[in-house]
Amino acid sequence: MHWNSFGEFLAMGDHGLYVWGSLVVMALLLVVEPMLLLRGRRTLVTRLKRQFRAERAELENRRSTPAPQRVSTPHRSQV
Amino acid sequence: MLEASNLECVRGERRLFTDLNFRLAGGEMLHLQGSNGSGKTSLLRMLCALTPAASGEIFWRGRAIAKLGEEFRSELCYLGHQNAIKEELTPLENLLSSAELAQETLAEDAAFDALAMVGLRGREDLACRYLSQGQKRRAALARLVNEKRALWVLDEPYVALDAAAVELVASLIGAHLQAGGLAVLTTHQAVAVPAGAVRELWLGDADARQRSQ
Amino acid sequence: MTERVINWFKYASPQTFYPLAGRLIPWFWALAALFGAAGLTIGFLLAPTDAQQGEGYRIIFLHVPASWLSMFIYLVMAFWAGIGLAFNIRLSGMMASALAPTGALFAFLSLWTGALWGKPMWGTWWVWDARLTSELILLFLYIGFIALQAAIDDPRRADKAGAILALVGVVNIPIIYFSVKWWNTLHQGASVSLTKAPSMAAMMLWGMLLCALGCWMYSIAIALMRVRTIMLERERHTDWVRSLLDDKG
Amino acid sequence: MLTLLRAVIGRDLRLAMRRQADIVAAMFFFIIVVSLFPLGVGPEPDQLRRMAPGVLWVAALLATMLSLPRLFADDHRDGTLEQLALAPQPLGLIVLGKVIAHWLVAGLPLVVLAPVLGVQFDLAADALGVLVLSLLIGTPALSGIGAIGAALTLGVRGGGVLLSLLVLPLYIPVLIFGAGAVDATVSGLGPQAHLSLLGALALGGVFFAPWPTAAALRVALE
Repeated sequence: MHWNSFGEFLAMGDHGLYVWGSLVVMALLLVVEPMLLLRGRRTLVTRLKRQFRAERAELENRRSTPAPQRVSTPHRSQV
Repeated sequence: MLEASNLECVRGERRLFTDLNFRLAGGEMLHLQGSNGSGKTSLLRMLCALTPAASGEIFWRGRAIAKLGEEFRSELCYLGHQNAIKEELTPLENLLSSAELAQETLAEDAAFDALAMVGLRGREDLACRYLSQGQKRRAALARLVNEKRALWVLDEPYVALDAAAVELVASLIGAHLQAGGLAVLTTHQAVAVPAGAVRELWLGDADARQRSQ
Repeated sequence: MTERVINWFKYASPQTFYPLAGRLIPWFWALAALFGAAGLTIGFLLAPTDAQQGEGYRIIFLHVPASWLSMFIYLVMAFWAGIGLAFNIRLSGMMASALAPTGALFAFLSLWTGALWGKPMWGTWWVWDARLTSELILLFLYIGFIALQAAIDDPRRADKAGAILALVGVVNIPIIYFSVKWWNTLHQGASVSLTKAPSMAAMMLWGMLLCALGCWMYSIAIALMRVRTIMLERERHTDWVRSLLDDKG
Repeated sequence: MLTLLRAVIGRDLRLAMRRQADIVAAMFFFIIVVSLFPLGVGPEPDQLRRMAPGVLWVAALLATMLSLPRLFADDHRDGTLEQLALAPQPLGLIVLGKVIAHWLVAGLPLVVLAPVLGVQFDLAADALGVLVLSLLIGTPALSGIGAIGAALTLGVRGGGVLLSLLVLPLYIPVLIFGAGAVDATVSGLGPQAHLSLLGALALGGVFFAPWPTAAALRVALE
């Protein structure tokens, strides 16, 4: 161990502000980035799930009431 | 000569068509039909190798156009939705410079005649900015008069034209087919081409076809 | 041989890569934490004081890895971009987009730590030192890449345009670095260099390497996480995404 | 090949001549930006002399940026770009023609104007000569590199701003060697090293940049 006391460690030989400023900002950003990613992913997943659920509900609804169907399926064209 | 096999077109999130096949020989014309947004223009751009197909391939003289490159392009004449007419230039300059860029020799006299044929006599030296929509389209179509390349791909060639001009363009296409050329075009107007065999291809859902027939 | 090619393409498809990435991510996080902790222990607790720069030199344990990573990530990004352009593989375009924000983050951190190092050493926050200036330009290149991709709606087109830009950038980076260095030597000579700490002890070197490894593992973990999100977003119309999310809830 | 190049250049020059207002506007932009600096930093001749190379070169970069968005945008809008892409020649060659035309229209006027503006900054005769020479060698590189950005941002939202974001960082070496050549002359060192590096950049910019530009144009046309 290089340091004699915790205070000395914090002071970093008068350069504490700069050293800890670097470390704290770097650590902060490296923690914030994955957190933002996780949040973005969660919102995307809930959005997609909601969308899929809605689509499935719509599909089942349509099956139970035989209405004029207009499902536009890609059509096989042949000449 | 022109063959498409199992073409698939995806635009954004929508699959416009799949498993599209056709074969076109010399002297034949392919008339693409379908509702708006059914992928007609996309298909034309695929045939020009501007847009890659999502899957499937297009062959020209038995070889894939993606690999042919310039060899294919030297036999292709494409007339897009937009006129490719420069507003600042006169119809004559437009015609001459488009021939020059396509590496074709077009004499000034021939260009004059072509413009006269599409009904732009007396307007050869007027900047295209001052022409009407239909006249601009005519200026663009004047390219077809002396066009010798084998494959014509025309996107809505009849749009914005009056009856006489439509007939003229149809006769140009007819002459092209008679000379053994190929044409692929889209149009909503029912126009008879005087010569050559016409094949029809419907894009989009089958309902639309029934409804419009 | 053919089998191996097929295998590779199998992992290049988003459908198979997605769960694979999910399994790998925790391991990379663990490695990142391990290497990071070891590097920081050496750098901040064990390494001796630098005779010339005092304790402030410890910033280089953060600065140098950040700079390395920012440059390295650009190279990797350009590599993926080139692969995507040449072989038309969807996954590589997604990888390039997934790497860019992390690269930009490291470029920013490199500038930030560089400025905090410069204040005690040079007496000013910012010096037009060749390395710092190149790093700033690298940050601009990252931002340009991200902005270009963000401005194009069609993801396939965004991938291709971004790939061309990344390749142009990677050709230009050495030219830019050389020109900036040339310009710098003509105008002034920096007395203390940021990376060439005089008489770098073996322990310092180890600390720096471990920190860099930690950052590297972090970047991989983050890139895999981001690429998974991009996959879900872009492939939301495919059956595999549908079955993946529909079954769960 | 040469006929095609001539055709492209001829067409673009003719179009530019029909739209002279654009050229004149870019030239006045250059003049005004350069003339603003003495008003901003004060009229001391010593300081102005020191600043002149940098100011003139930065203004030249900005003036070039002004005309870049239209390099392909007009052709894209009226469908000419599709025709160019379908021409039976490599698209890169056509791009090269357009780059040369762009330089003749947007770069060359700057070279001609530079000595007049240099006099405003009290530059000596030899420095003026090197300034003109450096712009003459360097501005083609600006057109070439700029074309890549113009093609990448074609039809993209906020294209103009994005274009500067993409292109200006890539201009930095040209700026350094261009302004450096004049600086070196002022401070008594020879400008040869700078000028030859600038020449290398210009060759690279003009002859290599058309190929990524062509690739970017094909992407934009998809």
